Amino acid sequence: MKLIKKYIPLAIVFTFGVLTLASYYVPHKVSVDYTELVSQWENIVYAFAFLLGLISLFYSHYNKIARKADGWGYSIFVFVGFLAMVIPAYISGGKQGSETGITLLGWSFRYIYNALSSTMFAVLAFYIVSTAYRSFRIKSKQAFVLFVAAFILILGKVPLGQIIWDSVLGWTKCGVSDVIEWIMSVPAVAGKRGIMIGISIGAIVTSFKIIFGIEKQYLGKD
Amino acid sequence: MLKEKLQKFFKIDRRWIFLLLAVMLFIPIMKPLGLPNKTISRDVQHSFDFMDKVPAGSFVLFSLDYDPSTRPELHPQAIAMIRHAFKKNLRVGVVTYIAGSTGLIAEIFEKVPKEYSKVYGKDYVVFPYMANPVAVMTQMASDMYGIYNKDEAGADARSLPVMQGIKNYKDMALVVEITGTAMLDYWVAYVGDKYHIPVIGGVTGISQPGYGPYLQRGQLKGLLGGMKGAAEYESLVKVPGKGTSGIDSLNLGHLLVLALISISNIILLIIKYL
Amino acid sequence: MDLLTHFWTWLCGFFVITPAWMTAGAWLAAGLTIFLFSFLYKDNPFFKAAEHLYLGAGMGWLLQVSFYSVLVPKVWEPLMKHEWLVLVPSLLGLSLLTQFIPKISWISRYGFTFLMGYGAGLAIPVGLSTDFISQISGTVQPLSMMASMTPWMIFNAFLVAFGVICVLFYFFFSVEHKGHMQKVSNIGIYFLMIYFGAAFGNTVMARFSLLYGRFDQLYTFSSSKYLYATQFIVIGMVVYFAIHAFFTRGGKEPEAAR
Amino acid sequence: MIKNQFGFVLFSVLFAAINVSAAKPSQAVKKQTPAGAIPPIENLTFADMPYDVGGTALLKWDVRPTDNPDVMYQIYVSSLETGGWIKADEFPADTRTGKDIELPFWAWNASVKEHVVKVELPNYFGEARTTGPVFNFKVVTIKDKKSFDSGIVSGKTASNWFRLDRLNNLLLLVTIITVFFWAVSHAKRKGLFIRRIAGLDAIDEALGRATEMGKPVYYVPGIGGMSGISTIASTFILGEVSKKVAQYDTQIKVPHYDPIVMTVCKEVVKQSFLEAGRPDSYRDDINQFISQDQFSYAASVDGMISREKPAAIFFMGYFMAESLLLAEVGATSGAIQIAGTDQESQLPFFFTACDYTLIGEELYAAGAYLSKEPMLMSALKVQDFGKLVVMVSVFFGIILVAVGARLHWDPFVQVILNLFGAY
Repeated sequence: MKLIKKYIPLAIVFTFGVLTLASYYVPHKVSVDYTELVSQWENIVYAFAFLLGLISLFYSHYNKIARKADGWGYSIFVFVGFLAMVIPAYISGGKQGSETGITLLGWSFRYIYNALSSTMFAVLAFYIVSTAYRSFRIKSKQAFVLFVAAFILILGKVPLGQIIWDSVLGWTKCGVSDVIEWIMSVPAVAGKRGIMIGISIGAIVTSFKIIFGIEKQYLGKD
Repeated sequence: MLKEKLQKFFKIDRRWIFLLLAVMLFIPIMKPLGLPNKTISRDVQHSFDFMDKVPAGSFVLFSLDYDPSTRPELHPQAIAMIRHAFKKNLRVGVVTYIAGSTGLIAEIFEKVPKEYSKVYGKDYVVFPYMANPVAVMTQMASDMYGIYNKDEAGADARSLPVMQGIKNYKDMALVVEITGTAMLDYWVAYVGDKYHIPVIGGVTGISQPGYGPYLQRGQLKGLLGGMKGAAEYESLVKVPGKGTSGIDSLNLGHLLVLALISISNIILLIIKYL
Repeated sequence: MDLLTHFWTWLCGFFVITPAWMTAGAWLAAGLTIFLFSFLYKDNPFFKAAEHLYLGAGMGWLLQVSFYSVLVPKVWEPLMKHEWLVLVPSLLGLSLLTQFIPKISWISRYGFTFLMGYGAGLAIPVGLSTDFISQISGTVQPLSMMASMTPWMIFNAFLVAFGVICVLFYFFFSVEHKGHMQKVSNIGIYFLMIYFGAAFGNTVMARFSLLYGRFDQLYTFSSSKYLYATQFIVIGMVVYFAIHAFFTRGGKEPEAAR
Repeated sequence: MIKNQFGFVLFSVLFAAINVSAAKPSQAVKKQTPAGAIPPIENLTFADMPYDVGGTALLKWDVRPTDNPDVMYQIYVSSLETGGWIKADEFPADTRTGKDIELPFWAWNASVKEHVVKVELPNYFGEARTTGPVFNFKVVTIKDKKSFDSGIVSGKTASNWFRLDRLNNLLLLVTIITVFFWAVSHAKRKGLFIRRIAGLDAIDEALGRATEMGKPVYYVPGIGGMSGISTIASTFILGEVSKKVAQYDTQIKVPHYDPIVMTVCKEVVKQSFLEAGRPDSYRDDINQFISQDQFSYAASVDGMISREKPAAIFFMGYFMAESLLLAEVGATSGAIQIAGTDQESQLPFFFTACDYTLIGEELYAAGAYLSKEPMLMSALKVQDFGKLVVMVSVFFGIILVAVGARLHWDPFVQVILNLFGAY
């Protein structure tokens, strides 16, 4: 039992891990075909994994409605929203547009899903302002550097800011776009690169731990 | 006393900030302010000059491939360039390879042609959405009616007055591609370079820097980047529109942020040293 | 049977998108947009409704995507053509669902381990080449043009290299950051601060463009063509908040904004 | 470890030596030709493009003294025994030498003395039939509208088994694996030092505050899948945090984006409560599934935070644009916030909106720091070793390249750049 419960899964990790790793160094047709096949498989497995989430969502909101828990009425909207996407998808066969214009799915995508997601995304504009108001206070030397970098970037991105810069600092013969260019390609690159290199090493080491079965927390216990 | 007041201002209810931002961004939408736009960038000027020099009556192909997600930046670009084409009495053909853009195209032609009293079929034509852009682009090099035998409304494309004498790229003066995808690369690589037809692009602000090499080698005759590009083109065509109001909004928004962070630091200084 | 097909054609005809549908859509989109924005003022039932609707719509959209772009073309159609190999990933995928039955939930490990192994195998060489080797060469390479570089460019190239080393030192965990070590790692922090500030400032414009887009949409919906959708809904919300405030005036105000 | 580095150095020296010997001028015999006439193409050879999947052919021939921009070369290819020529390429005669093929010195002799042209056969004959059958090639020289055919060469392309150009990558990989196993097998319970990580010391403070106020703690593991490194790191931290939560007898909530991560986290939290001796306080609804759609997840978690007003919020794992959506609402509701992510694009927002932020790799180190687990600690040592390698190679690399470029030792500079090239 331990074999099929533990060792075979670990063997699967090892096999696919090593094969995928090796395919990077092997240009042969066999390796290309392997990569294509397995990435397609991964796609399919993820599609099923999605059902896991869907069932969890339905289960928890069905429970709320059944138990008449606090705010259970809102849970009905979860099912309404779900059907508002799935029924049009079925009617339109998964296509958003046809030669005559948009389909019903295109309609619900545009007026429901897209309206909601782009609004949520746009809310960020408000938060970015209030965060800036709260956090760009010069309380230390480090905060000062943070402030200056952000200030120049925000100023120099719009025409009016460029005009202001030119009228105040025009005598330096150094346009704000040049300064931005320098910040983005010199000190900011150094900062970002340092983070990236550190992360990549961490990722590599963790991947080894997964492939060699040292890291197996994701298997759950026993 | 002053200190306490300032302290209070320091912890201002952030909903006031939200309101301020909303107002700042909304005003220009209702009425473009036309705040000073520093300079016209080189690539936009080139685009304008190129279009301006196309002789009247020539055929210009617009490929409008953007969906609502990139609408704020690209829609004004498309409108400004189509206005310019109409102003110069050019014939306009529109194709698209993104399903989501059909509605946006319809929106443009509901309004813009009327301003220049242009007539559908005679001065401009809209072709239906096609999947598989590269195949269509290649086909259009020999005979565009092989694909576009009908216009969007289902009428025979060949018999439309606007299409007289137009068979393939050789008969067109210019291709304008406005997109938030990699479609501009396709137009440059598969059409512009291969069949020697000039291409002008309109892209989002984020992808703009990537097209430097194409511009440098002249594979692109000009490029509009983001809201700023649209605003600049509008000021060249002298019809302020959504691009101008958009850049106004961004101007005001950015100044608001700068003002807020400056104020909060000044208050910090006063509290600390007074 | 005949009646059923008849009904179906009638139903499909009903779902052809007409201008009336567009107007209805405008009201729906304007409503949902304003409900979500209303959260910026404070939590309210309309936001809660929109939020829950969004949960369902988001999952519905994803289901539609994974059904029509993965399960149908990559599983169902190959199976119809008797390509049995797709059964392997399908079974691995189905194994994940045993999570819901604790007794046999170990079966799901087969699916997990496949995903983990593939992901790990993919991450290693890519991490090595793009985030590791390329970043080193990106730091070193500019100086190979030494002959044609101005002193300023040379200074910049050295500055980047110096910055990278300092930032990496900040992430060095094996030594206590004291004395000179402290100084080096502090310089690293300054580079990080510049990056953070610049990245923050660089994003502001993109976010504002998005918000402008939403506002522009709302403005479009406020026209007579869409029967003044935006105005009606905004006024409705304001009235709701006013009434709500009036009736809860005596009670405690839960919103603790700062 | 030292042995390995020595091995690496040895390898580099060896390669440098090969390169030097290969870079010697080849003994091509130059024939004198009368001015104006085009000498025939010499030494035209066919080769299979090395280290690729097949389908790409290489044509090489000697550079001639008459190769200037006015002269054009055209490459023709045919799959038939006679005729059937297809024009594959055209270029000025002063371009395309061995130097233009982007391969490192240990895998390719970058000579400027011969023209080298890649012909991608699938572009003309379809993907399926290009590896295996024999193809014919010829080169046509065009000068002043006159064309001169070369002889015909033929050959077939092959699918190769090893990317020699990625040898530097592979060697680095082998080095890291060796160090990794050395470190893992020497993992000890004590004696490994790890520096203080500021954000983590705040965990106790945050949890203490939550206990005092009687409000819940939120732990947001982000929107990454289980194979993401940051998510794995996050589950470790969740283990430690929930252990403390159980000890303090506070409430914790973990809203999830990924169902697989949720099942893993359920086990982790259950185990922690057990270890803390409070299995009775464990409830199954600590971990909640929210949504697998990015912004609806954010909207919902925002709603939950603003309603329940948690005393402390942890954002640990993989985050995208929702980082600020969540952190700003958390800040407004007055929670102490501790964030950590390896998404460098989102770090600025966490950094400004949260009280403490684990930057990039600190997130990975956090699990080790909190648990003092020997296995995690030794992995951390491997990471430090990797960073040391980078720091040393950047330091020496930049000096050597600068000196080399200054003194115009071009081959030397190329060797160094190739060593750090990603192919």
